Amino acid sequence: MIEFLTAALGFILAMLAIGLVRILRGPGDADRMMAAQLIGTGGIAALLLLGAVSGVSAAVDVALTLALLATFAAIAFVKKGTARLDATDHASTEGA
Amino acid sequence: MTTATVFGLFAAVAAGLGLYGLITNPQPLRKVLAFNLLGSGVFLFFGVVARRGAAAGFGGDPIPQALVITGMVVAFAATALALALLLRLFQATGSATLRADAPTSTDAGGP
Amino acid sequence: MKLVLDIMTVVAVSAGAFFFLAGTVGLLRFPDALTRLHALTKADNLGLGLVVLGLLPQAGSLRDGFKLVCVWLLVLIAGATVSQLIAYAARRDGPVP
Amino acid sequence: MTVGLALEIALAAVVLSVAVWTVAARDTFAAVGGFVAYGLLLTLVWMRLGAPDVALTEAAIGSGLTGAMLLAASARLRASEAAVAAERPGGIVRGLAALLSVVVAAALVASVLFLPDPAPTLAPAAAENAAATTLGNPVTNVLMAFRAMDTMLEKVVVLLALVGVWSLAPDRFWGGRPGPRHEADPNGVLAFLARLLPPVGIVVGIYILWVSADLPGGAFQGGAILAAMWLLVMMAGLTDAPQVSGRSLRLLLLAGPVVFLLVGLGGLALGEAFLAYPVAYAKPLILAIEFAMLLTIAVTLGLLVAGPPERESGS
Repeated sequence: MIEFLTAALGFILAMLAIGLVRILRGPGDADRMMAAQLIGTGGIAALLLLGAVSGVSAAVDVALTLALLATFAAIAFVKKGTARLDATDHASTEGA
Repeated sequence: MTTATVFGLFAAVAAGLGLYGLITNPQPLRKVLAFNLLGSGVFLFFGVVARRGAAAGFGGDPIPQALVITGMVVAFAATALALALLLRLFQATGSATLRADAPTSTDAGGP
Repeated sequence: MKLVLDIMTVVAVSAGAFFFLAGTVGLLRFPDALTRLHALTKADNLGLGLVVLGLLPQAGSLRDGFKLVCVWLLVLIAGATVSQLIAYAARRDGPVP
Repeated sequence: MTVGLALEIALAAVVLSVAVWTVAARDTFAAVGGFVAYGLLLTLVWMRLGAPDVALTEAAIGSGLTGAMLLAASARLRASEAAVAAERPGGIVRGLAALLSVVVAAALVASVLFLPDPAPTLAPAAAENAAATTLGNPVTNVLMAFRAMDTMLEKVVVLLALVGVWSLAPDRFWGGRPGPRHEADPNGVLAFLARLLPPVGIVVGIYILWVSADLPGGAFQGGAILAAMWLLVMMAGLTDAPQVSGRSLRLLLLAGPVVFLLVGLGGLALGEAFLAYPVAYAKPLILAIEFAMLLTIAVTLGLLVAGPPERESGS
């Protein structure tokens, strides 16, 4: 079972690595936000698998924290990114 | 190769990368970012030392781990202060450069 | 019983990994932002959900299992909201299809 | 073990490529996005290193709060980006910087490879004295008992940083409210999330503090979660940032260090030493300090992210 879960963990890490290409390439801010969102979710999945592999039950607590804080960072990312788009549209400098 | 060695090498490269970014990138915000990268490399180094010191039934030596937790919080406080300074500089001069001879639009309200 | 639980883990985690694959491929290959978002939300909701479902039989205690489900619910709520906000940004960003 | 090792190398490679991106990216906003992803993946590394306490801290502070703060700053500084980016140093400087970085990294590599064997460790000493506090989590023991002085001064450092940030406010805004007022659609999705998530987040934050006696957790990690929930409500426009001259706010900011100091002085008065807990009351005293600190840390971290006052107190 450990081997299978490790393999699944490796697979999800590989998916994350490929998803990173979107952050690199863009082209738009929206694509970067999506990639960041995918990395957040995939990171949580990887963390849960890692906890199961190494038998550390505290991994679930870390995953809970990560779920809350990754959401917070994602909201900040999207909100600032959107504000930035607005700023380009209307030539306003308000960084909400 | 052990877990500690793999992540030890990783820590060394991350620290080097952070140092390079800190020196070469002209934007202060990117310098702050690079400094955090450098810091994360140093913290990981502590983590490696903690991992190698696993004994007495603990997964790692708790003392370096506690030092890293303290370090991360202090790094956060320093980053917050650096960003506030940077934003104030931008507000006061209209640019965010660290060059000494940079032209300033006004000298209003600089603390 | 142990075998049944293990089989459930293998099936569910594999299915979850598949949805992560689908989401990633969609993110890379789909032509515009909104279709990419469509692919992404599958990875978010189903991918993580199935991984959590697969890990439930391996959870050490009832409390750990409960927390696992909580993680999934949190990500579900947050993912739905963030996706809406991203869609708004995408509409501004690119040409409307 | 070879499967595990391959996994670790793959993980290190992925995280490292994100780090390269953070340094090399042209667009600052994208680089900061990369940094948030880097912090998130670093949490996995800390878990793999067997340090869940540090993983929690990295997840909460290293990636979440620092990331949000950097994102806000980069969105505001965008107008200045192009002009400053043109000041990129010439090839020689960059070459020398690369050389220096390689030398430093090589020195670190050498010190990793030649770390003393067997590794020096204080873990047995920490295990031996754990009975004195009856706490099950060795890291909490170190933070709250064996090196409590460090932890207390760390709180003071964070508070001083906040004073430093506030002191950057222009005179007319002194004592006002930080950041712009966020106007948001009260029926929008963000407002919905900001109503739904904080109750859950508050429970998780207190839970993380509560389990820190025996399992990974702590006041800082819990406080960071509470701060994030507060900032989320502010970002959604459901509440305004507080007036930094408010009396109850100032009291909250001081509660943690003051309780810590009082307990420390109590140890001195009872004859032992500064911060010496009477053995019979060690656990309740530590928990009392941690609860007072949870509130202080949540408010301090939230205000640090919010930045200096930018509006007059009335508006």
